Amino acid sequence: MSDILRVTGLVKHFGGLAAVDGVSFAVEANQIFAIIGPNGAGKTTTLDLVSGLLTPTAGRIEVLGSDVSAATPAQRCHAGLGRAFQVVQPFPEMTLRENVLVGALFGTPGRTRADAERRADAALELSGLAALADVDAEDLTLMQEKRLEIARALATEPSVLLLDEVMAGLRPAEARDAVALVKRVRDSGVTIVFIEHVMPVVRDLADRVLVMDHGKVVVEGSYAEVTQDARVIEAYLGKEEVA
Amino acid sequence: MSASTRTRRTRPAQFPWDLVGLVLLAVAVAFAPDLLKALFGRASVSYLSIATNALSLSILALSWDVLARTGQLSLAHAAFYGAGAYTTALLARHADVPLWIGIPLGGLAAVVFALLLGAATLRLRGIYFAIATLSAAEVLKAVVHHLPTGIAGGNAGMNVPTLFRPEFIAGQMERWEVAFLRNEAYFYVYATLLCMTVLASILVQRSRLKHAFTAIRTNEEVAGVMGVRPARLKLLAFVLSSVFVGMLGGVEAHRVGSVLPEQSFSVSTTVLALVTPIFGGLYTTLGPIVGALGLSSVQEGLRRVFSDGYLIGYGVVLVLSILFMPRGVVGLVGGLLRRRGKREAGR
Amino acid sequence: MIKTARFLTSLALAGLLGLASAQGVSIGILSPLTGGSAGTGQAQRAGFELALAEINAAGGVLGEPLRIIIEDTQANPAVGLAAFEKLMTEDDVEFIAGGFSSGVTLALVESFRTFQPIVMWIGGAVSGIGIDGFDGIEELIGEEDWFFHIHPWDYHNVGAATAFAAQTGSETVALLHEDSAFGGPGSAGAQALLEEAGMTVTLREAFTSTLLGGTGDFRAAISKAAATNADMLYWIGYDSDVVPLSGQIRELNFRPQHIFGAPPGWPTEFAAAPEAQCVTGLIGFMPNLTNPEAIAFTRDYRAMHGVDPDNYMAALAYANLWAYADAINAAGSTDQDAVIAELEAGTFRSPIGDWSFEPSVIAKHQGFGEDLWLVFQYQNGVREIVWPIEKATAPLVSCR
Amino acid sequence: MDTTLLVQALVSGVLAAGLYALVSVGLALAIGVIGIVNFAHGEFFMVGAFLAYQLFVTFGIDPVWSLFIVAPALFALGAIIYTSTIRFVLKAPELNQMLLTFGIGIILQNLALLIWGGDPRTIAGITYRGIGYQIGGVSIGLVPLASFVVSLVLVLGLYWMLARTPLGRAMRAVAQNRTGAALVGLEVNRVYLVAFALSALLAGIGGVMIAVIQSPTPVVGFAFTLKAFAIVVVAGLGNIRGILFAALFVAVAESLVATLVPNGDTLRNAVFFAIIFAVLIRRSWRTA
Amino acid sequence: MTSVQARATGALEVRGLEAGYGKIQVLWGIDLDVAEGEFVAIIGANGAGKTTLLRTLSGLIAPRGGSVSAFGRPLRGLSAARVVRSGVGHVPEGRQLFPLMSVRENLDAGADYLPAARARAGRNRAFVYELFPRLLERERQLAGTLSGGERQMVAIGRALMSDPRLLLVDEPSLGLAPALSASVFAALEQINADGVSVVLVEQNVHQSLKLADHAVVLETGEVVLRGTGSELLSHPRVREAYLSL
Repeated sequence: MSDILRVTGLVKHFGGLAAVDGVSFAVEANQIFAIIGPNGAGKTTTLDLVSGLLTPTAGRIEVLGSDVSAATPAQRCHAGLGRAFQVVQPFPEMTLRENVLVGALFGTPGRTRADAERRADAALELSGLAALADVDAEDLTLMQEKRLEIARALATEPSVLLLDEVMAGLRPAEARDAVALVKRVRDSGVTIVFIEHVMPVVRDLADRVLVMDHGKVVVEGSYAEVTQDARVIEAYLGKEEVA
Repeated sequence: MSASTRTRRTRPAQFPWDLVGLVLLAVAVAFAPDLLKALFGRASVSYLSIATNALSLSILALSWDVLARTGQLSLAHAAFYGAGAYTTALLARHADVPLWIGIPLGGLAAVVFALLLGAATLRLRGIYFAIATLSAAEVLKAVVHHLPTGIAGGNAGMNVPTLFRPEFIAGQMERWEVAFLRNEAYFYVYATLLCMTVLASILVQRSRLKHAFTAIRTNEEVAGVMGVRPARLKLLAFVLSSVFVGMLGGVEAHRVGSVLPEQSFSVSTTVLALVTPIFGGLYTTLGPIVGALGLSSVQEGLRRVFSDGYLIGYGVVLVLSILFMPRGVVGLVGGLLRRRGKREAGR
Repeated sequence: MIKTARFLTSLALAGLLGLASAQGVSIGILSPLTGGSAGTGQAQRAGFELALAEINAAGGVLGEPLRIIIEDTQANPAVGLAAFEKLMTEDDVEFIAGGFSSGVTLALVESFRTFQPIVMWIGGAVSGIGIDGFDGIEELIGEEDWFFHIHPWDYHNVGAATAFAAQTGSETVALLHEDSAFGGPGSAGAQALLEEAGMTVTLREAFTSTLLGGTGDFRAAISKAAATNADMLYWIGYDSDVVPLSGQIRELNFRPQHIFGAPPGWPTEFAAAPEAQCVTGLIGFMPNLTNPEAIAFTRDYRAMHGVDPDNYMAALAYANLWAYADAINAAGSTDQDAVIAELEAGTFRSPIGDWSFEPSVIAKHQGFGEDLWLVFQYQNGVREIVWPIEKATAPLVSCR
Repeated sequence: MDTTLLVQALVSGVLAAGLYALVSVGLALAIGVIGIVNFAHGEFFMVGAFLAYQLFVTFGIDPVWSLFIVAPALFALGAIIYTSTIRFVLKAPELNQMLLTFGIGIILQNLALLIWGGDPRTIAGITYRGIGYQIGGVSIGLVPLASFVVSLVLVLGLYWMLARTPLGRAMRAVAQNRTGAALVGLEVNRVYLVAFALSALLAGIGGVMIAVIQSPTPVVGFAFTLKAFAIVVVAGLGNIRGILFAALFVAVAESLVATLVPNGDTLRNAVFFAIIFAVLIRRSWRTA
Repeated sequence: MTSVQARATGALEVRGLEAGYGKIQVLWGIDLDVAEGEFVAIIGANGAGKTTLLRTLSGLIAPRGGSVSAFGRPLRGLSAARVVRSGVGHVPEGRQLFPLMSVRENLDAGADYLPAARARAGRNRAFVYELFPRLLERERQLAGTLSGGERQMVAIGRALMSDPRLLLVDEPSLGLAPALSASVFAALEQINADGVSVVLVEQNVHQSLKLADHAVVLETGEVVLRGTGSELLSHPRVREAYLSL
């Protein structure tokens, strides 16, 4: 059992507010690991801390056994962390292929241009965007942007892919495609950590589920375990539902 | 979904327009002096000087643009220029360093300053970055001004020997031909420097750096998450952006025969470095050059027609250009071509 | 308003002039017409234009109307270089006049030497003599046969100022100077000469001129000068420094016996300002000079331009063009040797009086030297000439 | 060092801060409220100076009174420039806005050159330029004191206006959140127009002061613009109180260095920009 | 399920509304009626167009087609600044407060630029403080320093200061602890009880359906379900997709 990502005692204060307050978890290789919780629970902040966009107030982050707590986002990317954002952030002045190429070229050091282009195309293919490769990213629909978000992260060849609500807003059919996509990605050997609101998706995908509320871990376990947990129901549905 | 997305025509095999353009530019400048001489005779002397000034502006503008591609809007280009000019002048004065070494060393001095400045300003964005670089440039100007007179001449500045003295090349020819030879020599030096700058710009645009620079400019955080190292690449852009301007400062110090704090570190150098690429078209190799040639022509044309107030016309051109071609000359022309392309494709 | 009118006329004439035949003699002029030094350039142009009108009214040069072609140098060396070459190769002039700014002049040295037209230059006062490791204009091209310099050299300026200072009876002098190629070397020379003349320089302090990025707060420098309690305050700066310096000297209650300034020119309306009272200044020409040439020049200048010729550059430009006209007419051709001979031999008219070229320390042909300079004093809203004594219109008064 | 000299340096520095703050505060309105980096701000300043001069020469109006003519005139000029140009580039990239305002600056500067020529002008017949009150060997100049007081009143007035009046709140609202401003019934464009015109007005008043203190020339605004930009940025966009402190700090530092160091006046710009640079860099590395 | 009938005296009448951003169309022909005094909930997944709908209604986005009228007056083509004058208040996504202004200033800004509302500012402010006593305690505090729940209260309060007859509310419970979001919902209920029509967009489907007289479900820019709150609460499709049950 190898923990591919291990987070210990993660804390982040914004001013006086503890957005993330002592979060610890470990993700095993080839798992699909879900982080759920109400809005404002600190899920996205946790991903920002893991991917290096924020500097933690305290805590330790290890990827494949090496400590990356002090590393820059780029170094963490090279260490094997990929990240897709909740608020889709394509580079609008570039085509889709170029967007993905950024990840392919820089995500893994020392790659040749030809190799990177091949991987970029593969990532586009996997994400179902191959036909749109030469479209400018500013011309995309939300759906396509979300796929692009995944493709770009995949092109960096991550060991762990951090997905932040990439399925939000998808129609049921699309969500099914997306679930299949995530499974395909996992089957290609990538460990996945994702934040999700749509519970059926979590149910279909997650091997483990971490529930957060108010910056703290409420419970961690299988989907079945956590959905039975009274604290989770309270966090989600409010007290009256429990009562 | 895909039905609603307009798929642009698939990309044809990349024709290396940029490299062909560089070769054409090189060929054009190689023959330009002789062509001017054949066409205009004596007048070619002053046309060459005007052209050299336009080349100078092109180098300045293109260098600025290279840095701007990473989203860093520098107001320190006068300092790069001045650092190069003074270094070259100091080496010539105190160490008799041959100019062919002194000028690259001027470029190196600019790079050293740029790296220090770049490292200090890594965290600054937008106008904060701009004002910090402006401040650094003003401080460097003051430092140079206050170096002991015996070293850098203080407020009186220093003489700088000219690169091409007519004594060396004057034979039994007419005076204007001697002047032509000198101007031609300078023109070639500037043209070489421009070709080097263009080559650097093209190499950036053709390599993975283009994507990295654009990514950093658009969203530095996302770029970082995708493995781009913003700090390192921003410093690289600083190097590329300063080296040719520093050399330009060195060459120009020789051409005009002196360095003076006010002259070598003039804020107007910085302003021109910024204005020209915006006018021509940002983040391209062609834009800044088109901008430099365009603005030089506009100014020269206006001053030949109106002895008074010609700069009013220049200002009007700038204002109109922003209102009617917000993406610069190159953006406007590019847009027109694309629209025509689409119309034809639609038929 | 007059300038606007002239702008419109120039629009209309621009086309016509282009068509006019280029017969007759043309003189090329380099002046800074835009940017911070535009005031000087415009004064020069006004002087040239008056001389041109008079010369052509008097029959022109070699029987044809004289033509002048003015190019804007923007006080920028690279622009000045191209402008000079345009005059030489496109306009085919054989004579160059005008000039300002050491930077531009230094940039032109090589090109002057290449083309070797006759250059009669009214700017570039930095001789370079006395500055180690720096070659000024006089050192670089002063010995050339074709170079004629009409403006006094820096040591002439300082010499005149020192001579004046010596006869005021001041024993101590505080020296304030702007910190560029104009005031820096000038103040060094001044200190040497003042000490040579037996005076004590209590302070030599630099300031940043409003022309070169200063914000016009000179109180620190003035306070320091005041603390030395010198008999005389001697300052070297630019025209735009006159008002703030003079006002702040009063405001800080600094009352030396003499306040003496040496800017290139004095702002026109300053005479009427109360704080101008008792200020003395070095100047090359004054509208209230009483010699007939000055009276005529001032009258005609006012008629043509609607203002007084307050900037002495106008008078020098006037002298500059007349010297060309007289010498070429005397030579009977534009042959360079003949014209040089006439310039060397001739005596020329100017608002200051008749003058001719003499050698200076290095230069072969120096038009005006110390003798150009007058010292005036603002007395009750009028500029009285107080030095040299033989030209004085009023006695010098003390500020105390 | 003589303590009188030191006190004089402090007094001069404090008084100089007023004008710095006034020029900066106008620019801050343009940058902070509208988000326009106005390279032509110094030219508004210059136009104000020349108008005061012309009113004096033509009509004999003392600058003290011409303030009341120049201020509305510059307000109108600002409104015209906003309506005819600025409003079209509100959403354009910052660089485009810079080029536009730079072009406007060139036009104004060279129009002034055409109309008034390059020679420095003087408002001569005023009696108060050289007046200084001597208190224990330290001099307090009437003009700097008056300009300090007027600047302070204007800056504090602006501060009060922004803090307490509906118009001021409207400006802060559009600056802080355009969407929120629209939702409370503000026509954002109209607020911008007023803010820009007000910015020109403040520059114009600074210009009148400079016409008294110095000589109006076409390039008189330049030195002040650079410094104003730096002060605004260091203070933080939209922070009026910060501008007062920043102006005071740099002006006193300049004055002290100019007084205490030999040839110190020539170090003013170096001191000023070194402080600006240090503050910006330090702040960027501290707030990681 | 389209049992909601258009009523004669509608607070809001939306017909065939189309809108979007740039090249993307988000809303594809929305019909919606809100009666005076009615509480209507809009539910749907992220990206379904709920926020876009509210932004279009309040004039922040210009519609591309269809018609909107409030209290019988057509709103189409009006800027947000004008829409708010017709009595439509908007508590937007992200709150859109003025972070460097105090709570009091934020509230007053809601009334300052509307002559009618200014006249009743005192009364409305008292109502807001009664509704959210917490805001009175924090009257002088800068909005940017408030907690998420307090910000939400200010956003609602500011909209109330414009004296609206119809309030559009976007995700008020976003980021709020359950207790706080409960008090926000209670406040909305009270506002509604006070006679103000409410259109609520909310991810807490449970809460909003319980409050709502009527509700619509939006999917990819279209209304796919309509009904009363309780009808939808027990609708299998809603239970599956949005209640995760």
